[in-house]
Amino acid sequence: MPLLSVENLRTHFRTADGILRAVDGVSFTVNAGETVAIVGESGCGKSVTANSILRLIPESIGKIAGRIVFEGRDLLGLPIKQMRQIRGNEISMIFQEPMTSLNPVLTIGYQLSETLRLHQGLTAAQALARSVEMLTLVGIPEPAKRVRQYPHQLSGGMRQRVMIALALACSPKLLIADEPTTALDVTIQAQILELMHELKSSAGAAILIITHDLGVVAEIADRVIVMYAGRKVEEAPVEKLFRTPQHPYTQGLLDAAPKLGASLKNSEGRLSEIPGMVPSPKETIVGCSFAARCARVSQRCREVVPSLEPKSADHFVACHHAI
Amino acid sequence: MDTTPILNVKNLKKHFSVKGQTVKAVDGISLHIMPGETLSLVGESGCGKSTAGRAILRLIDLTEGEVELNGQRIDQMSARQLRPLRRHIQPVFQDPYSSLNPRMRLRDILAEPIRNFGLSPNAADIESRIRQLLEMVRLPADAAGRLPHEFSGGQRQRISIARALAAEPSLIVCDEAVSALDVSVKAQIVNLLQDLQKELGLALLFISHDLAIVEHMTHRVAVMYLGRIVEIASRERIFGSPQHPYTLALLSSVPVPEPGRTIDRIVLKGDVPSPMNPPKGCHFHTRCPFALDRCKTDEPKLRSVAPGQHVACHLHDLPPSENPIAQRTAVSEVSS
Amino acid sequence: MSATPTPIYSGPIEQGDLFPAARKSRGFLALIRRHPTIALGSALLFVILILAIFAPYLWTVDPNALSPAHRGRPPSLRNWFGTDLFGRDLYSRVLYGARVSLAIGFSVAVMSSIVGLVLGLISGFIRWTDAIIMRVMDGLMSIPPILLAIALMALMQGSIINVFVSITIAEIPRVARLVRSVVLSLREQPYIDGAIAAGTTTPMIIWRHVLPNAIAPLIVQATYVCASAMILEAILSFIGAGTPPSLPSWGTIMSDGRAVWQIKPYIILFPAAFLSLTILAVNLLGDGLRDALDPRMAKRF
Amino acid sequence: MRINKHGLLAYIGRRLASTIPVMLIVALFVFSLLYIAPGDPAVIIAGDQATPENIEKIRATLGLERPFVVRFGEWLWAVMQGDLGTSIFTNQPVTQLIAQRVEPTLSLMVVTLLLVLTIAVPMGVLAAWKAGKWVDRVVMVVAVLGFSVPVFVVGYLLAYCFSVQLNWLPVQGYTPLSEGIWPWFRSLILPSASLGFVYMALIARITRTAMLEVLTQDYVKTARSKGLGEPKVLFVHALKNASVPIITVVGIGVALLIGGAVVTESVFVLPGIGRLTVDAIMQRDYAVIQGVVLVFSLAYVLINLGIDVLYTLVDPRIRY
Repeated sequence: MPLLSVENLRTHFRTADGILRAVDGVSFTVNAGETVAIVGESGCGKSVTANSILRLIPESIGKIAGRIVFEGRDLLGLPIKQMRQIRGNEISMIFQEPMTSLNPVLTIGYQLSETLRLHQGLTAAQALARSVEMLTLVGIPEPAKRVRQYPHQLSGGMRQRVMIALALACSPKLLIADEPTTALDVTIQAQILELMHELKSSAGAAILIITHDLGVVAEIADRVIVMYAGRKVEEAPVEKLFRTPQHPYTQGLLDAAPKLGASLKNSEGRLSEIPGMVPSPKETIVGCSFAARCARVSQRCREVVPSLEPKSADHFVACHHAI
Repeated sequence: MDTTPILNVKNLKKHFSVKGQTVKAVDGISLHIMPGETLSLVGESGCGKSTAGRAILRLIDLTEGEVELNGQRIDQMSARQLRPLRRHIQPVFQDPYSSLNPRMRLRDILAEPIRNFGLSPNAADIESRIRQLLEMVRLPADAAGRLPHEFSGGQRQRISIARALAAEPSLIVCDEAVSALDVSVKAQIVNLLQDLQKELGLALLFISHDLAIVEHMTHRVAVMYLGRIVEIASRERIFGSPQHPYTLALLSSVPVPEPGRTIDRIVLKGDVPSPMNPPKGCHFHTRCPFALDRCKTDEPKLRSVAPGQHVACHLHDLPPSENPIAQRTAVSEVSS
Repeated sequence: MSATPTPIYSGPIEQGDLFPAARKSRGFLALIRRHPTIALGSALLFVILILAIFAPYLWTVDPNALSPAHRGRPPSLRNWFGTDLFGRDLYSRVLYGARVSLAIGFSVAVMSSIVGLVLGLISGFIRWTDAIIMRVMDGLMSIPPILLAIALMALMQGSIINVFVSITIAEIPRVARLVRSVVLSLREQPYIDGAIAAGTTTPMIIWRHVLPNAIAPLIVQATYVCASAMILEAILSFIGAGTPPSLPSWGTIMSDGRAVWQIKPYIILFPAAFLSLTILAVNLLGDGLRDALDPRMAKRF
Repeated sequence: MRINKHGLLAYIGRRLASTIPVMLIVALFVFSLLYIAPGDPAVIIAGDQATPENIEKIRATLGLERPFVVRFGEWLWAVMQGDLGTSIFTNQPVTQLIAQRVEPTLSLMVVTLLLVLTIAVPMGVLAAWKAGKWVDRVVMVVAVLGFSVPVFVVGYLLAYCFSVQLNWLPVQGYTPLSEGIWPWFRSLILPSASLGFVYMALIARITRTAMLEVLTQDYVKTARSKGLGEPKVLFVHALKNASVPIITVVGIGVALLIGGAVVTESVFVLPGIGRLTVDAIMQRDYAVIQGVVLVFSLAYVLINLGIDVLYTLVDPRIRY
């Protein structure tokens, strides 16, 4: 039984000029202790998927349908009170922008202890002491001083460490990391990735990481889900996905990014392009959403949505003409 | 081969004053670009690479230093003197959304430099030139009558490139020009830039933090850290045999999309210090894994360590057997 | 951790939208549906404008004609809104009063926008003038607008021109500040840098790149200035520092009825209602324009 | 934020110093108006009922033959010593006239401010939270009405309903605080309600706007992702961040209160500074008007200075 099972997730938004189908029929699972990555370009629905799991979609403009089963409970059917007991406690989240995801007018210590007091019933003093421990764990120097400081007194990398401490404070079973290193400089990204590696082995939480960076995926994920235009197009263990991608989009994505060191191996040349651009999520797409950009396209692709088929026990592809 | 550089920058400094403190955003950099050549300026945010680009474009005044465009000093010129010369050096910026005036049609955006520099004698000529420009950046001819908001990010970046080309420049400054784009679109724009460079013999100053793209695009690379160039060399030397510990760390930090490969990574400790109060001596000594005592006091000067490779690092005063950099193999050759 | 084969959801993929499709409507109906406040505001304003322009033909009498025999009469068939203490017909006075309010509102909005725009552009583009202009604007802004207008009116004859001048002076600083801040933020836009690099001269940059992008917030501000000017005019006239008694304005009519408001409330009621409705119309228009023109307010999804 | 009393004092000192040029411009403006305006300054000062000798006397004291700067300097020097001139009508010093009238005006403004803040801020928060729902619509309609119905219209409407028709509250007049808090407060309920209507609209609207902006911020999502309940998200995490624009507008809106007080005091016959102003206009008593404008402007500038200091308390990023 997987820890998290997302079934047929659809998240749509109402906009002034039509319905935006950000996520349109996505299913996947996350097992305990496993690291799963969702990759895709902007607008593919990967972040909305992550936010849908914790029901962080504003109800006034967005609707979520499908089933999100976490340890046997369907989160979408849960009363909001019980949902809040899960948020930050059993499932927690890290966001992309460390500069804006901490509250600028509250101290680091307050923001950390708030979670601990809420979910673990600690007193203010206990929570503060635990906060200092958490900051030490994520490698923040002088934690006792830092708890009294405000976010603007910390650098971006430090803030992302605080976010990680915040997410891990209640020892969650699932950690959702939405582009955790995208906003960081490459040397700071290396630090955060190193930290996540350490925590992955020590904390034992399952991680669902959302990213557009294939390098990050290769480094941290066990299993990868590729999304395109609101749909899942491929899923495979990380090595299989990189060695033998089966969806033309995955293949295109892997080839489009230049690799560091390529010039030395004389393996460089023109970058392979994926022609055209991502379709607007406001369009109604009949058939495969990648059809308009795909070199292997056939008439069938334009008419029938390809279903996700197992190509082997752990490799799934949604393509009529898989590679 | 032509031996006059298109751009020659000597000891460029740009200091800002923020709340009574001086921020040395760019603190004495020198570089040159030959016709048809690509020089990349790389570094992390706040290293001063964008400020350097803006100063070279004379979008901001420089504090000190010389900028020579086609052998002519432009750093002291008045706005009026400079205006006709701006034709030779054109920018392409990062953000495809704010780079284009939302209220101007494409035709007017492209006609502006053509008219300003008097590059076409009459309206019909301008119209055909606009059509030609759109074709060059692979946009449909009917795009001319449309407004920027009707285009996607990648297309807007094509428009920005077309606007730059409209001035018939010899040098384009690309300030993170492809950084905001998605992978698949990024490849399109990178290819376009390379094609245009070949076709028109353009020189590029390619400012970027994306090392893989830089490696793909460039002839030479200058690595900046806290307002200074710490290493400048040909692409082969920078990516094959980097000689500054910062370059080494930077390259080793890039996650490589090959699962299972372990990287001999140098994870730098701490953060980039504030440019308001940079460390004394070598700016990098606070994070350098190999720092010597003298790094804390003496500022290292750029010097040649190999043909076409200049490095500002005291480690190269050590005998090769004691130099930890020389002991390391290039990052790209390390794989399991 | 090895990737174990995961039981994957194998039920039918459900399709269909979670929201009903938006109804498409075209033309006039679409405008009303998208911007109901603009539609309502301009409709109201249009009616009042018609009343003001065609006041002489809408069954009115001379608004200043005294009729001592009919002093302080409540509304009747003869005098729809009643008469004031001098026996003047309130219906006629109220309709003619619309002219004063609208004239002041529009002319102040236009004039203070023009002057504010020029001042804002100068201080946004010519660095050394910035400190001087903005200090003066700060000084003017630290005098509450009503007091500023009162002080000016105390020195001048009560005439509609002087009311216009006083209120315009009181409103200019806000417009100038707005324009300056818009100019400063526009100057940071990369497309301005692009235009500089394209050899565009500063006057052309202002004309082509700054003005067209500053016009939207300026129009919104102008509607608010218009509403505020109408209120200021009414207040000035109400406290006796505004238009001369011979010129019926809603403020002076109410001022006339002040002493007897407890027993003859209708003297104040009708001009008050018209005044409030007019300002409401302008405010609705302003709010609607702001929502329609301000890209930041546009919903992201 | 460093808790640094010395730093805060220095900051207040610096801000105080920076208001000096602004106040100078106000003073210069108020003083020179007399000379810029068309007409003979002596005639303006003397008022409508002046005799020719009166005008001559005033012309002599004005010393029009001396340079403008000298006259301004002398006037400014007197003002700084608290001498705002003498009322032509009552022959009393303007300073004294104003001092006698401070209590009703100050009472009115303080009561209004407190009433408005307790109502408008929760209204705005609620509207932002329920954006697009009917609560929000109601708040927005009330707000646009507040901006549209002039203060004296509200005043007469309220007075007619609650005093004339229902007879619940005094129609007019002011009861000093010395006669008891309840009678004092009773006499201020209707004036405050009418004066506060537009102010409430202003504060409710800026609160809504600021909260809407803050509620889209990442840290609000973080707060929700931690499992916090909505009251905590709204009032601890969001409102504190929205408070800088709100208190800015509270400060700017004081100009509305001051202007509105002039009118409200006329409607409800409160013997305050506003009433003094209106009387002065009737009597063309320019010295009084000059004094009132100066005093109110100084108060306004000082209030906004206080607001600047308040920023540093609610937002640790604003350093002094």
